[in-house]
Amino acid sequence: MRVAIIVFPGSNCDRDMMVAVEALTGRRPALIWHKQSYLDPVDLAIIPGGFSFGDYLRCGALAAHAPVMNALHDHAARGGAILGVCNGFQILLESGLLPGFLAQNKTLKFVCKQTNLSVEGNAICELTKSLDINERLHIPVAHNEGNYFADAETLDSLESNGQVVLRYAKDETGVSDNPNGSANDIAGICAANGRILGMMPHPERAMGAGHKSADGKKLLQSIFEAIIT
Amino acid sequence: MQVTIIIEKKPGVLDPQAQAINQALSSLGFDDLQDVKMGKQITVSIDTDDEERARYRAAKMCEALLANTVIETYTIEINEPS
Amino acid sequence: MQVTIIIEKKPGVLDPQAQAINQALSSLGFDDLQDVKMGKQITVSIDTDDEERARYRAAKMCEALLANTVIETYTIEINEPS
Amino acid sequence: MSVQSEMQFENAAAMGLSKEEWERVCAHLGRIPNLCELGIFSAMWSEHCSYKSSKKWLKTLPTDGAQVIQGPGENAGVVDIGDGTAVVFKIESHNHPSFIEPYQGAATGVGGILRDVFTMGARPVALLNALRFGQIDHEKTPHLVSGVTAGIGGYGNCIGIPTVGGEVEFDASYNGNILVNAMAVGIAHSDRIFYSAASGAGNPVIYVGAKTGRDGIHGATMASAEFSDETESKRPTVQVGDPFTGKLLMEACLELMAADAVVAIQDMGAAGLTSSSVEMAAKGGLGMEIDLDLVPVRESEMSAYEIMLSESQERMLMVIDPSQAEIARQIFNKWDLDFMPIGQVTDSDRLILLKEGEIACDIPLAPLVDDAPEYDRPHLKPELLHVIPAAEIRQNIQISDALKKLIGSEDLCSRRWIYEQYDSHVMADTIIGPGGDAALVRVHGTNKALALTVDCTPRYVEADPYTGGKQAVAEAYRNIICVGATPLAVTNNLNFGNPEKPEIMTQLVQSVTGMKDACTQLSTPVVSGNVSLYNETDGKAIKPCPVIGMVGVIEDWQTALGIAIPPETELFIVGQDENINTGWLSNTVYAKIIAGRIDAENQGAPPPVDLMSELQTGQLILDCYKNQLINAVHDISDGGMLVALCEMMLAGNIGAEITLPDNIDTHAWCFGENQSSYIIATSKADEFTKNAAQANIPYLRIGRSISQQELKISNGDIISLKELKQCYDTGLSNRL
Ligand SMILES: Nc1ncnc2c1ncn2[C@@H]1O[C@H](COP(=O)(O)OP(=O)(O)O)[C@@H](O)[C@H]1O
Ligand SMILES: [Mg+2]
Repeated sequence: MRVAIIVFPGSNCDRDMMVAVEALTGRRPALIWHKQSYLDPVDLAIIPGGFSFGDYLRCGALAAHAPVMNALHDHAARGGAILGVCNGFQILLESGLLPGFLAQNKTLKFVCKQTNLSVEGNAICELTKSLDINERLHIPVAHNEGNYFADAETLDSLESNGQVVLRYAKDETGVSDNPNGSANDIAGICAANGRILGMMPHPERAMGAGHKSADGKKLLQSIFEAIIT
Repeated sequence: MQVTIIIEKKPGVLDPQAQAINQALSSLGFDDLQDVKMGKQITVSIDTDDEERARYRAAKMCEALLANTVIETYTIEINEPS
Repeated sequence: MQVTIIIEKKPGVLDPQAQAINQALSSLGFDDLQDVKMGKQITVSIDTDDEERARYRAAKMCEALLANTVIETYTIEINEPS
Repeated sequence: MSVQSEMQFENAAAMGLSKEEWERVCAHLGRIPNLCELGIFSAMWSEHCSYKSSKKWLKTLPTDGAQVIQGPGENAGVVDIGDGTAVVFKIESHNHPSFIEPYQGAATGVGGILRDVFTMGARPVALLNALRFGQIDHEKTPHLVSGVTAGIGGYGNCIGIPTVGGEVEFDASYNGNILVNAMAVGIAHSDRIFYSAASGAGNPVIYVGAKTGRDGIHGATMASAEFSDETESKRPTVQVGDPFTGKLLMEACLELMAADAVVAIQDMGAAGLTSSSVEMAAKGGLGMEIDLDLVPVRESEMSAYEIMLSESQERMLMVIDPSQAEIARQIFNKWDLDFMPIGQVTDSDRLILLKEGEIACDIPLAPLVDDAPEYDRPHLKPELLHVIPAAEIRQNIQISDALKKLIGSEDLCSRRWIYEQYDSHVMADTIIGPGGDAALVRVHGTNKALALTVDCTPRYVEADPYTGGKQAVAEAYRNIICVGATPLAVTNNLNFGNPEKPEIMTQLVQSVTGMKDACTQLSTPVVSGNVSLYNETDGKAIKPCPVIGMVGVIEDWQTALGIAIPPETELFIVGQDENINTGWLSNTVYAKIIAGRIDAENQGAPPPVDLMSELQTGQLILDCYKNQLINAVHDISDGGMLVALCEMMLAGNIGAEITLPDNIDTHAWCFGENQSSYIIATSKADEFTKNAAQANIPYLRIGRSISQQELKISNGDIISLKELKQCYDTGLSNRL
């Protein structure tokens, strides 16, 4: 399995993601510096969390124009698999690889907490297809801009195409655990081809072994399984 | 030539900050106002004397980076030399 | 009456955001520009026809909430009715 | 020097120098200083840089131990944790800037302390903060709390270092002078620590990082001056933090250090280029020559004075090995940072600055550092408050109602509203984050973890500074023990009022003495620290606040316990005898919140601290850890036993029933703040009690966990967990 992690100067979850990937695949992923304009063939490219360029202007805006992004677009055009987590999700949106945008949290505050996620039953995402849809995933978030928004038309088509992959789950009383106010409680979406996944929660921080949960491991595992087969 | 670029959210696009300011202002007793809008103002000096060219360059910058044209609009004004 | 408030960093106050944008623009090939500055533009409708009053209210809002007067300055413009 | 100086004593006085200090400056130079030179002297001799009022007392602190690699005197302290690894840490205050501009003040405070840590060659792995605000209903408090919290998060979250712990208090004495102390902790190879002493005459001096602007000119002197309405309106010196550049600088420096090119390195913190150049040269016993025209600036026409005194953030000064200069330059290019040779090390013992080809400054270095003034300021015999008997303090209120009031008060309620704004998980090594006792952060890739805490109880310090100083150390110690770690060493931040007032100096002297005794007895030497004086508003001093930051280590993080009570366990108090027979209500949160004793005079004496008992009880807890006799631990501190128990229940989301003893005042027993005690939950009660008895440590079984979601007290009081949670969780959000 060949995995590449794209590293921007302000990425700060690149190492965490590298450790997580290596723990699961037994192979250390390649770290690709943003100034590099090519990407050797890989099975999965990951854009990790952090503050790529300080999150100045708009989160992910400056990163979306880094040299490495052309190569990533080519990878995507070939049907390559991509995972964007947190700032990585923001970058995927800014670069048009996924639809919509992430506004500031409705509280206007950074939020770092454990969340409860539900895996959507009708999701077309190839990368998560082995996840059990009845299961709740406990994976933490840490972001200031995770408030997913898209116009009504886009939202409708995401929903009807099954591109919504993860939602902040509702508890017994029907109240959602939504930490940021995102539309339809969206926590993660995928591209129409089911090969690009963007999500706010950090799976690399839920790997068991000292973390509060091991559900991030489950999620990453499902991605690797999907890619191998 | 100095150019001022204003970037605003398109109507209907979620703007939690504007919403919050709206609310905060009314809770501070500013209840005589409506419809707060927030935008970004970016001023740049462009190395030309040609107004057309300055406008053109500024628009390019907006398309390339400064505005996310899916959710934002931009307007460009040429500043009078002071 | 519609009022436009412009909030800018005071001269000399570091503006990391403007710096980062400047750099990004030049690495995108916009090398004919200098001196990028960032500010906020806020437009508000104030429920009055009296220009003086609108200005006064806007200034109050800036002091109370909109501007961080330690590091920012604000200017208020009355918009022509369009 | 040819430049004619216009300076007079008045100029020096405006920069905070006394008449006598002015005369000493002139004597050292053999002439009148120019503006730049005077600026340099006044900055180096400011309280902030020279510690002139506190040095005499700081010297009394224990700083040695087998574990200590580097004690005070460098950018941060360094402590060995075995296997070739060292922990590097320090705490620093940013009180005045945070009051003026809370977001930027707090953010730059975090940035500054991080630079102190990575300057030593350590990768920062954790941040903590100790905050003091005014009364929660004071008009400025919500704004200050929001701004400071956002600023701490704004910097730490962006640079990617988890903020894992801290403390927050509200008290009227901080209405006009908040305290923002930030602590940073890093990990380094114990044989690859970097120091600030320059060496090798002729070696280039390199400026790296952000450009110099007119930010915070003379911040060091400002941090050493009292506040008044006038300073607030002047607002001359706000520095803006740029965590993104901070991140680039951190990564570039760590990369450069790995490449073996650095001879000496020092961050530009307080007094910027002045203190960094002076300290590097003086520590190396050498001189330095700098051409100020080469310093990267972001504004035009900056004078020598401004360049030397600027406190622009995200800058470093280095002496490098000339043969490695090219590699160094490439690394900084990669990170898009300025890298500029601005001068060289000389063997002259002088600091020489050039500006536009002229000598702008020529001063001997030794007097700047070695002959900095040191004062033995007058202090008094402390007037200790008397103990107020429990019977006078106790109020006629149901225990359950008192408990709800206490855990819902801003003093004791959950700090979640604040710490959820901090990324506490980034780096993926946080085992225990905010909300428990000490935080626990794994040493990456190993079984070891660091236990980290900051503590102080200013209420106690005010009433009895010696005991208060001791207590801060003891409480930190207890917090480290709670997670099963061995306490190693401390850093401290001494926040006081104007030391020229004998009663303030008394607080300083007494609490440092208490700290000394505790650190000695508990074998936790002081390896770094910071002093912040003149914390006064219009002549009124803050409550004295000598904060302790303590670091401990646990060999296997998997053995660590939290405070959550597991099902089917029995509950014990273990520790001081007094806990079982009497309860200490004097100067407690109960006295403040329930009995309304707010003024120092009617708060009474704080609980005594018996260091021997602290040590022995701590040892017992660690032994129980080793033998796996306990399932949860929490120390008893502010609010007393019942508050601690309640926190343990809420963390475990579990009910408990407890039995009140009948031989003592039940309020004093529930809410007394007796020291050196813990609550433990155990499923091996017999073995636990056997161990405690053998160690001769008093213990008392107080109850057990139950399956109902409630707290049941033997007097018939019952409160649902839900109600407790509601009080606890909304205490801050309701008021801010
Ligand atoms: N209260 C204290 N106890 C022990 N050491 C202290 C104390 N205050 C300061 N120090 C030490 O004095 C040295 C200078 O500190 P400081 O001037 O605060 O550093 P910086 O220049 O990074 O701000 C540091 O090594 C610091 O650890
Ligand atoms: Mg330092």
